[in-house]
This record gives sequence, structure tokens and C-alpha cells, in this order.
Amino acid sequence: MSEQAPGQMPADKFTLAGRDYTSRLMVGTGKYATFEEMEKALEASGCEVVTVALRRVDMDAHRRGDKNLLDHIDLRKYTLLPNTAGCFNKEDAIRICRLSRELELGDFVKLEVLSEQKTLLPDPIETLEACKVLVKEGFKVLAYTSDDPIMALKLEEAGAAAVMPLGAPIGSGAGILNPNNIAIILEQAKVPIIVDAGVGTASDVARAMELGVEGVLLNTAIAGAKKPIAMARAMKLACEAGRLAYLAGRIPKKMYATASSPPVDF
Amino acid sequence: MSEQAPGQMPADKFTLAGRDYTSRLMVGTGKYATFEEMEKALEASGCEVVTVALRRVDMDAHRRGDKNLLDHIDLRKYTLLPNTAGCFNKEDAIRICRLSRELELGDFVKLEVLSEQKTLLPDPIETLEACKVLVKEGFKVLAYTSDDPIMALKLEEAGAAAVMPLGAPIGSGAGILNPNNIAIILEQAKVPIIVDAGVGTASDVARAMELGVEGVLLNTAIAGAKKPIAMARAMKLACEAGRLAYLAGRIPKKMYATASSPPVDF
Amino acid sequence: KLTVNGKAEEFDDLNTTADLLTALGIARERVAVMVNEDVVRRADLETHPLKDGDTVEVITMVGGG
Amino acid sequence: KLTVNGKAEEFDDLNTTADLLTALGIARERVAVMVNEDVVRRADLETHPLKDGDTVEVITMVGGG
Repeated sequence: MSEQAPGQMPADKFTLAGRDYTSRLMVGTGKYATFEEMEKALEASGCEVVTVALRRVDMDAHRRGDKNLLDHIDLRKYTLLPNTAGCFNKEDAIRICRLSRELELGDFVKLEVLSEQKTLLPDPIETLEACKVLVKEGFKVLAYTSDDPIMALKLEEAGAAAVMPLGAPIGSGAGILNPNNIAIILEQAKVPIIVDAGVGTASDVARAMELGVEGVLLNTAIAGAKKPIAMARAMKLACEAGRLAYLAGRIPKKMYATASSPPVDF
Repeated sequence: MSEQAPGQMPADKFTLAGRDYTSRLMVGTGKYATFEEMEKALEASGCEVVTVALRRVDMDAHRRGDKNLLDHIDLRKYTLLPNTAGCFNKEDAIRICRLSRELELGDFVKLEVLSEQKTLLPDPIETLEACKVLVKEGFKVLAYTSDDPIMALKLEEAGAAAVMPLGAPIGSGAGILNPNNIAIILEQAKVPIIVDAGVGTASDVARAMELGVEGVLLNTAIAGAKKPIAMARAMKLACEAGRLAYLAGRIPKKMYATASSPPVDF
Repeated sequence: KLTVNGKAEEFDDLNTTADLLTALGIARERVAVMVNEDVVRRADLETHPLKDGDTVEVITMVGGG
Repeated sequence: KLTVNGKAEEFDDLNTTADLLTALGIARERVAVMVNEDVVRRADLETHPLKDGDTVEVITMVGGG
């Protein structure tokens, strides 16, 4: 938000493990049809932090000289956030984090230890234990968790750099299923709270930001949209709109009405 | 939206009674602390249609040479939409429309015939009958109504230029209380459907636009916010975000999950 | 003697609604006028007569939702 | 003989993980290496020995949520 448009608030920066960002939208790099589409979607989203996964080098593709993900991400513009998606126990998750460190592309990790395939809901115990180990090894841990306020607090106490409660199951597009829990998490939190997963559309992002969360992380909602690049821009606008509405102090909700026009006087 | 930002769709114009607009946000001029605040909020909202009320000239203010509303609205930028707020029967509403025509500031009218003071909910019968008379007299009637799909259709058949179902009671800030009804209204409508009243914050606007409505009309949500000008910009962004998300085709809502990262292969 | 916007006012040698607006110093583009519940067309301001005891409403646009 | 990313591969006179990457034509900045479940620090690539029958995983970043 370079020049000050009317109504714009002074750059309301977002600090994550000591690094400052302008955009509060964090976007995944999975499930795009092509690398080009991914690049355009990331740019349209205005995001500065992107999540990635760690997997085997595809030797055939490598021999064919195909491009891979890192050829399509400008490391001057984007901070990488490697995830431990697909890990169902703490050992695997910790190993992936150690591997990611050897790529020397930053020390942020998205800790994600899931319980089972169908719901992909996080396993709270494994996540907490993995978090303790990783924090001790100097990782900046952004911990994906359920929207249970108690676990969120334990993760914060275990040294997580940010706690990332889900809005709804990964890829479900169901939005913020339990805003109350998110609000409770926010009340007690001293580290940034980022809603991650389950966002389906722009208004979900705006609603999350209006609750007061520091940021939103999503992937499927953009990559899976019919027009991903347009949806990426919609998410950017919604994230800014929600943050601004939060800072602008909305009117209270009431059952009854108050006229917007003065009473008739003739 | 002059230059094409990445992800921007071609200017998706909004036609209202034969006139084209770029912004789908329509804003009221009531309840601002000062005229200056109103001017800045209208500008920050990016709106092109503003609602006004008709009341007696304040003779004392006039003698003091005080400025009035029309001194603060640039008629080259804004289309005026006089309302019949405060009328509780069709005769009063029709009279106010005829008065507004004598100001020769356009033939759009926001027809609003309310039932009683506490809820300010519209009176469907009076509204419909007033609509018929006004359409016959050549007014472009934007009819404020409840979110009852049957009444919405009757108003369309009575020649309304647009039908404006409420999201929630005026000034309640409760948002879109019955999205299903709005969706039904949209399915059957051949005239623009605009959600009017009850919007409380940016995500409400985005949700309404994601349902597919042509536009949103609000006043209290901006004028009543702690920082009205910032909220006005939030509404602008949310309106664009919601429209873009609607056009971009969101992912379906599901109970269960789909991973955003490929399965672990090592 | 007229009632203008709810207040009793006295004017001498006032014939039409246009005269009243001039007497009140009000620009006709900014207002609409009603005399005894009848809306006066702008074109008729010059001719619409005013007589003693009439009730006149001089209406303008104000902030509204 | 090594298992590299799940496939049996044969190399002759290969001593360290760095040699393997060179043989595979893979830039070390783009990958992380694991030998028999042990993560090899980048600084140790030149020295970490490879012996017959080792299982090597050459890992990189891919799209993910």
C-alpha cells in the first residue's frame, strides 16, 4: 500500500518472529495447474510469505531439465515457510524441519503433525512435543493446531513463534467454523495468531481478520478456484478490508433498528 | 480500477436503470459527525451513488449562511438517490418522491415505506402500491424491501428498477441474516438485486457480494464506525473482493479435507 | 401571513411561491416547494399564487441512509 | 550400488554425498540429503561417506499448503 489512498491507515506492519511484513495474507504453493499460474496467483495475492512442502527430487524431471518450484519463486520477494504436511508423528515432522534447514532458505517452519487422512486434523500431543524439540534447535516454529484455546496456549508456552489455529479442515473451504474459539485464543495470546486452513472465499478472510487475527494462511481457496488469479486478488482485498474494518471499530450488532435519516419534519 | 492489477477482471460494470457504474457500493449521507467527514468517507468508499433524505430547509441555519448537504456533494461524481425514509404510508412516500423530482437532480428514488419505529422493517403492501404509482409517473424506483422472495418478485413485476432486500434491520449491523432468501431472490430476479441495510462490517459486504448480488447499500456501518473514513475504505475493498471472489468461482464447502501438499514420498 | 416550515411568518405584497423564495433568499435549484399539501412544479413557481393563511413547506436534501 | 530416492542405482568410485550430487548433476543449494535416515548437514556433504547399499534421499522444495 504505497501511496495513502483515502481512508488508508498508516502501514500497519505484521511482525513474525522478528521479521516485518506488510501483507497479512500468506499463501500456499500447492495444487496450482502450472507454475506460471502459481506465480501469477502469488503476485496477485500480494503475499510475502509462501508455504512449501519437502519431497524427493523427481529424478526423471530433473534429467529432462524440467523446472521446479524454486525456479518459480523469487526469494527476494517471498519468505519460504516449509511445512511438515503429510507427517503423522513428531519424528517425521522433526526430520523434515532438519532437512529444510539444510536448504539454508530461512529458519521458519510450519509445524503440522496430522492425526489421520480423512480429516487431516492436527494431532495436538505430537504437535506440542515436536514444537518443544524444534524450538530448542532454534527453529522459528509456526504451529498449525486445532482451534482449541488450551492447546494454543500450550504451544505458545512451548515457544512457538506463532500459533495457527484452523478455521476449518484443510481444503474444506468451510470458513471460520468457530469464531468464538478464535476470539478466546486471541484474548490470551501474546504471539501472533494466524488462521490457517479451511478458508473458502474472500469473506472468510475478512471475517477472520475482523476477529483480530494477525494474518490468514490459505492455499486451496485460491488454487482450487475456477479463476485462481482473480481469487488471489479477491483474497488480498479481503485481507486488507478485514484488517481495516477491525482497526476502524465496527458498529455493534443490535436486534432492532436506528434510522439513518432524520425524522420527517413536514 | 484504472490500471489492471494482477488478478483484476475486466471492468465488470454495474448497470442501474440504464446508467453504468463501476463501484457496486452505494453509501448513505446520514449520521456523520461533520460534512467534511462525510465527504472523505464517500471518497474513501469509492461509491458513485449516494442516498439522501428530504427535509425542511433549516431557516435559521440558512439565515446564518451555513452550508448544507448539497454544498458537500459533487454532483458530477455522485448520483443522488433520495429516499422516503420516515414515511409510514404510501401517500407520504409518493409525495416525497414528487418533491424530489422538483429538485431536478435525477429521477432515481429509494422507495422506503416502513411499518413501525422500533424495527423500521418495510411495510410490503404500502411499498408495492407506492411502487406502482411511482413507476407510472416515470420514476426509477429502487425498492427497499424485506428479504421475502415473493415480495421481491412482486416489486420487480410492478416495474421496480432494482429490488433492495434488507440484510438485517436498518442500523442493526447484524449483517446478512438470511443468505438463503437472498439467494432465492437472486435466482428469480431479472432486475439488479442490491442488499440494503443491516450491514455491520466489511465481511458482511463481501458475503453479500459473494452471493451474487449486484451491489450493497449501507450508511450506519461507515458513519457509526469509530474511524468512519477507514471503514469506508474497508467497505470499498470488501465490495471489490466479494465481487471478484464471486466471479472467480470459489471452492465448494466440504466436511472433510483434501491435502494441499503432495503425500510424503520418503 | 403564511406558515413557512412550521413557523408563522409575515410578508407584505407577496404573490407567488417564487416571490417567497426570493424574500427568503433561497435559490430555487436547491429546494422543492409544497403549498397546502400540493407539490409545486418548478416551472409553476412563478405563477403558483400564495394567499393569506397558506401553509408552505420549503424542502431540501439532507443526509440520509 | 545405492538406493536413491527409492530407486536402485549403480555408481562407480563414489565416496561422498557431494560426489553423488555431482554425479546426478544436482546443485547442492537446491537440495537436502538424507543417508540411512540421517540428515546430512550441508557443510558435511564433502565428507559424509557413502558405502555400498546405503539408502539416500535427495529432497527439495515442492508446492505445498
